[in-house]
Formats: sequence, structure tokens, C-alpha cells
Amino acid sequence: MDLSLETRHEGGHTIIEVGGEIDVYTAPKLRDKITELVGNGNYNLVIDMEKVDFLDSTGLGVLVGGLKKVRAHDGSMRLICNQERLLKIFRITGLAKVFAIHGSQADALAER
Amino acid sequence: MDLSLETRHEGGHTIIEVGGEIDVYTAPKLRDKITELVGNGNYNLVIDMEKVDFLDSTGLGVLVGGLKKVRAHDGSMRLICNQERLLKIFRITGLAKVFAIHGSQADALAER
Amino acid sequence: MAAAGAARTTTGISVSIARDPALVRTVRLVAAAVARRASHDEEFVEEVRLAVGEACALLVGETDESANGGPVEVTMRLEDRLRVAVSANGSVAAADPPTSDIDGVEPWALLRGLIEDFDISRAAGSTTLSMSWALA
Amino acid sequence: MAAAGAARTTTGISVSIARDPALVRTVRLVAAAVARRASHDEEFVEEVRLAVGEACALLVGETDESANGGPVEVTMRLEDRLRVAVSANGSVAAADPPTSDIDGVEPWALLRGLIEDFDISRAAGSTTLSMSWALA
Ligand SMILES: Nc1ncnc2c1ncn2[C@@H]1O[C@H](COP(=O)(O)OP(=O)(O)O)[C@@H](O)[C@H]1O
Ligand SMILES: Nc1ncnc2c1ncn2[C@@H]1O[C@H](COP(=O)(O)OP(=O)(O)O)[C@@H](O)[C@H]1O
Repeated sequence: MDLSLETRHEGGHTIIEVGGEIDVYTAPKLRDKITELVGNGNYNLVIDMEKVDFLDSTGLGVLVGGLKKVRAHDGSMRLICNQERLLKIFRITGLAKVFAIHGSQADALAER
Repeated sequence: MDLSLETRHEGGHTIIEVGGEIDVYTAPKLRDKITELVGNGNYNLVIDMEKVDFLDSTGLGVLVGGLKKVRAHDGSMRLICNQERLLKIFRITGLAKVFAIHGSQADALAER
Repeated sequence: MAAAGAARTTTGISVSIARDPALVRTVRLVAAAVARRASHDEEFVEEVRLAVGEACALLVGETDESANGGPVEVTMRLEDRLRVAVSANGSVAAADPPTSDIDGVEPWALLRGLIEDFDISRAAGSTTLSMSWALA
Repeated sequence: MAAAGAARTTTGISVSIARDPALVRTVRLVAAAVARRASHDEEFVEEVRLAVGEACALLVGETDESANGGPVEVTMRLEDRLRVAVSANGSVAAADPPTSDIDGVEPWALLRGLIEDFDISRAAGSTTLSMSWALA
């Protein structure tokens, strides 16, 4: 509960729209979803975090783990995040430099 | 905090619009307001509870105390309450028979 | 749903608050969160929030004068039923006989009317209000 | 406002949860409520919610396997500063040296980066994460 995951495929990318709280309780569900998608050959992921209310280091760990997985297949993982309070978490942990963070789906999909 | 009180005078009645939670912490503020109004000669009160989210027995106690005060001056106290969860509290405690409970300000002010 | 399954395992939370009326609403938040784990029926959640808040308010008392009476402890467990115990040591504002009158409101009327399984026990200067609800 | 004044009196709440990841969000609710009593600055409230949730998550651990490790206790007090201690007995998922790597994320990075006054202490098989914030 309190984590919603919606998956769409668009122009060679797989977009996961995440809603709610990504924390120690819910992060495993996001990890399973990413594992499942990569297992099915989806190596270019876009994680849309616009509707995410909360993110802790367990959630960050799942994102980093996902990045490793797609890179192992020469894939990519882009994040969509506009919210200052989440961006701050990426900055503090140094992960803002690791992830390609975009302001909108259009932005994320436009980039080559 | 989390209790809002707005007072208006209309057609011989004094309407107190209450918002938020009336509980053990905030009820004293409502009591003080009623005491102040009665002290200033306002004996016909209408307590509008449409925006009340929570009511406990401390709040009920303040309402009963207010009713006693206005009756001592041959006044009246009418309640406005539409919410089933609050009406249930009045029924359980037997206070639904003690108070004149109306569905709207128009209703409450129409009654002679 | 995982959450519904998890609710059948014993899992618990207890909250201990200073005897400060402002903290009662925080306990209500916790009560609602625990109840919502057990059921998504908002009427049930509201009932638990009201009952736990009410029990807590009675033991906290309205004034800060009783602040030296020690904390009020609230324990919530999800097992076969949702079980809640609210207890306080020392002098308790609501420790008067159950016929007492606070501004005309019989203090136990609401809890007794609201909850089927409600019990008050007193031992060694401590009062415990126990209540439980069946899980749908 | 009365609430602002009251925040200067020592008032506290402590929450003890079973080592169940689902209960961490309930602790965050409490943390946010306590922080909001101290300040209406939503950025401050969000920071406390994040930090307390993070500390709690680290001690609860991600799996239910550690459920027999005893409860995780969170104590929050409003005095000169907002002081929070999160502690757990027994084996603690995050008791590895602070250089450990969970899926590439250094577990203490977020807390250290977020909070000026942050401290980890270990004693007799128990870990306590202490943090505090100045009150505006
Ligand atoms: N919680 C309660 N449960 C049942 N009856 C209550 C409760 N609180 C008050 N009453 C009853 O409500 C009635 C109204 O009390 P009061 O305000 O003194 O008005 P009155 O002037 O009609 O006596 C009283 O008979 C009192 O016993
Ligand atoms: N919480 C963190 N704080 C700072 N740096 C981190 C954190 N988590 C991961 N990193 C760093 O992010 C980088 C990305 O790690 P990784 O996913 O393995 O990608 P890469 O393939 O580039 O090594 C690594 O250098 C790692 O040390």
C-alpha cells in the first residue's frame, strides 16, 4: 500500500510512474518491478517520480541497483523529478551526479 | 492550533463557525470563546460544526457547559452538524436529545 | 495485498506521551494509521481514532497541572483482533467513579457506547483502559 | 499562539515499534507531528520526517527476518532543541561499519548530510542514533 506503480512503453523507453512513498517497506516492490522489466528485456527505463511524496535511502538503493542492472545491458535509467525536497536528497547523497534527472517526461524522452 | 473559531452576528443570533479538532487540547479555547460571548450579553448561540473533523467528550462537555450558561439567561444554543460521524457521537452519549441539531445555518436561523 | 496479509501477523506499536493535552492528537494519528493497516473501512478507522483519542484524553486530563503524573502509555497490537490498552500511573483525572460528571458529560459514556469490548481496570494506583475490535 | 509557547516546555513522546518495515511510516507521521508543534516551517518538518524515518528504517532493516531483534525505540523531546534518539537492541541491520554499501548507497550519507547534529553510539549490543535541531 501507499506505493503505486504504473508502467507504459513509449518510443523505446519503459516509463514507470511511481506514486506515494518509496521507503523501507515499499522499496522492495519497486525493486521487483525493475527486476521484472529488465528480465523481460526492457533496458531503457524512465522512472517518473513526480507523484512521489517520500524517498529514503532504501529507495535510493533500489534506484542505484536498477541503474547497475540496466547498465549491465548497455541500457539507461533516467529519472523525472521536479520536487525540491527530493532533489535535495539526491544532492546530499551525491547521486544527483550519478543519475540523469529530468524535469518532465517530454524532457526525459527527448534526450538521446 | 488546529481549532479555528469565527464569530458573526446575524438576526439576534451569534454564530460561531468552528473548524478543525475539538479535543482535550483545543476545547478550552472554545469554552473561553463561549464564556466571553455570554459575558458580553450574547445569549442566543449557534455553533456551526460543519468544518469540525474531530470531537471528543471534552468537546461535548464544553458544549453542554455552554448550553447551561445560555439557559441561565433564558437563551438558546443551536448546533449545526451534517456529518454522520459527529451525529453518531451525539446519539451515543444521549446528547442528540439535549441539543437542537440543524443541518444548515439557514435551518438553524429559521427556527423560532 | 501484502499489507492485509501482514496485518494477521502480530505487529505492534506503543506510544508513550507526557501528560500534555497537545500530544493526544498525535496518538490519534498513530491509532488511525494502525487501524488503516488492519482495514480500509474508513468508518472503522474513524471509530478507532475516536476511541483511542478519547481514552487518551481521559487519562491525560485537561490541564497541564497533572503533568507530573507520569506518562500515558498506549499499546496497539494487530493479532487476532486489534487490541489497544491505554494506561497511566499515579493520579488520573478520570479515576473518579464512573458516575462522575465533567460539565455534564459522563466520561465513560462515549467509550462504553462506542466499543463492544471495553474494560477499565485499576491496580496499584494505575488505570488501564482496554479495548479491542474484530478484524473484518 | 499557545502551541508555540508550549513548545518551550519539555514535552515528549516516545514510540516503540516491532521491527516491521510497515510501521516506519507511522513513526514518520509522529515525527512530522512533533516537528510541526515546534515550527510551522514545512521545510523543517519535512527534514525531521525524513531524518527520523531514515534512522528508523536503518535500524528496522528491510526484511522481516530481523523481527526477533526486539523493538526499535524512538524518543522525541521538545526542550531547548528538538532532540530525537532512535535505538535498537540486539543485531542491527545497519551495525556494519559506516563504510558499508547497500546496493551502492552509503547508509549514513543521507543522515550525516541532512543533520548538523548527528551521532551514532553503540553500547552493549545496542545502537543509538541521536540527532537534534535548533528551534527557530
Ligand atoms: N454524556 C452524556 N450522556 C448522557 N446524557 C448526558 C450526557 N451529558 C449530559 N447529559 C444529560 O444532558 C442533559 C442536559 O444537561 P444540561 O446541560 O444540564 O441541561 P438541562 O438544563 O436540560 O439540565 C442532562 O440531563 C444530562 O444528564
Ligand atoms: N549514497 C551515496 N552517496 C554518494 N555516492 C554514492 C551513493 N550511492 C552510490 N554512490 C556512488 O554512485 C556511483 C554509482 O554507482 P553505480 O550504480 O555502481 O554506477 P557505476 O556503474 O557508475 O559505478 C558510485 O560511484 C557510488 O559510489
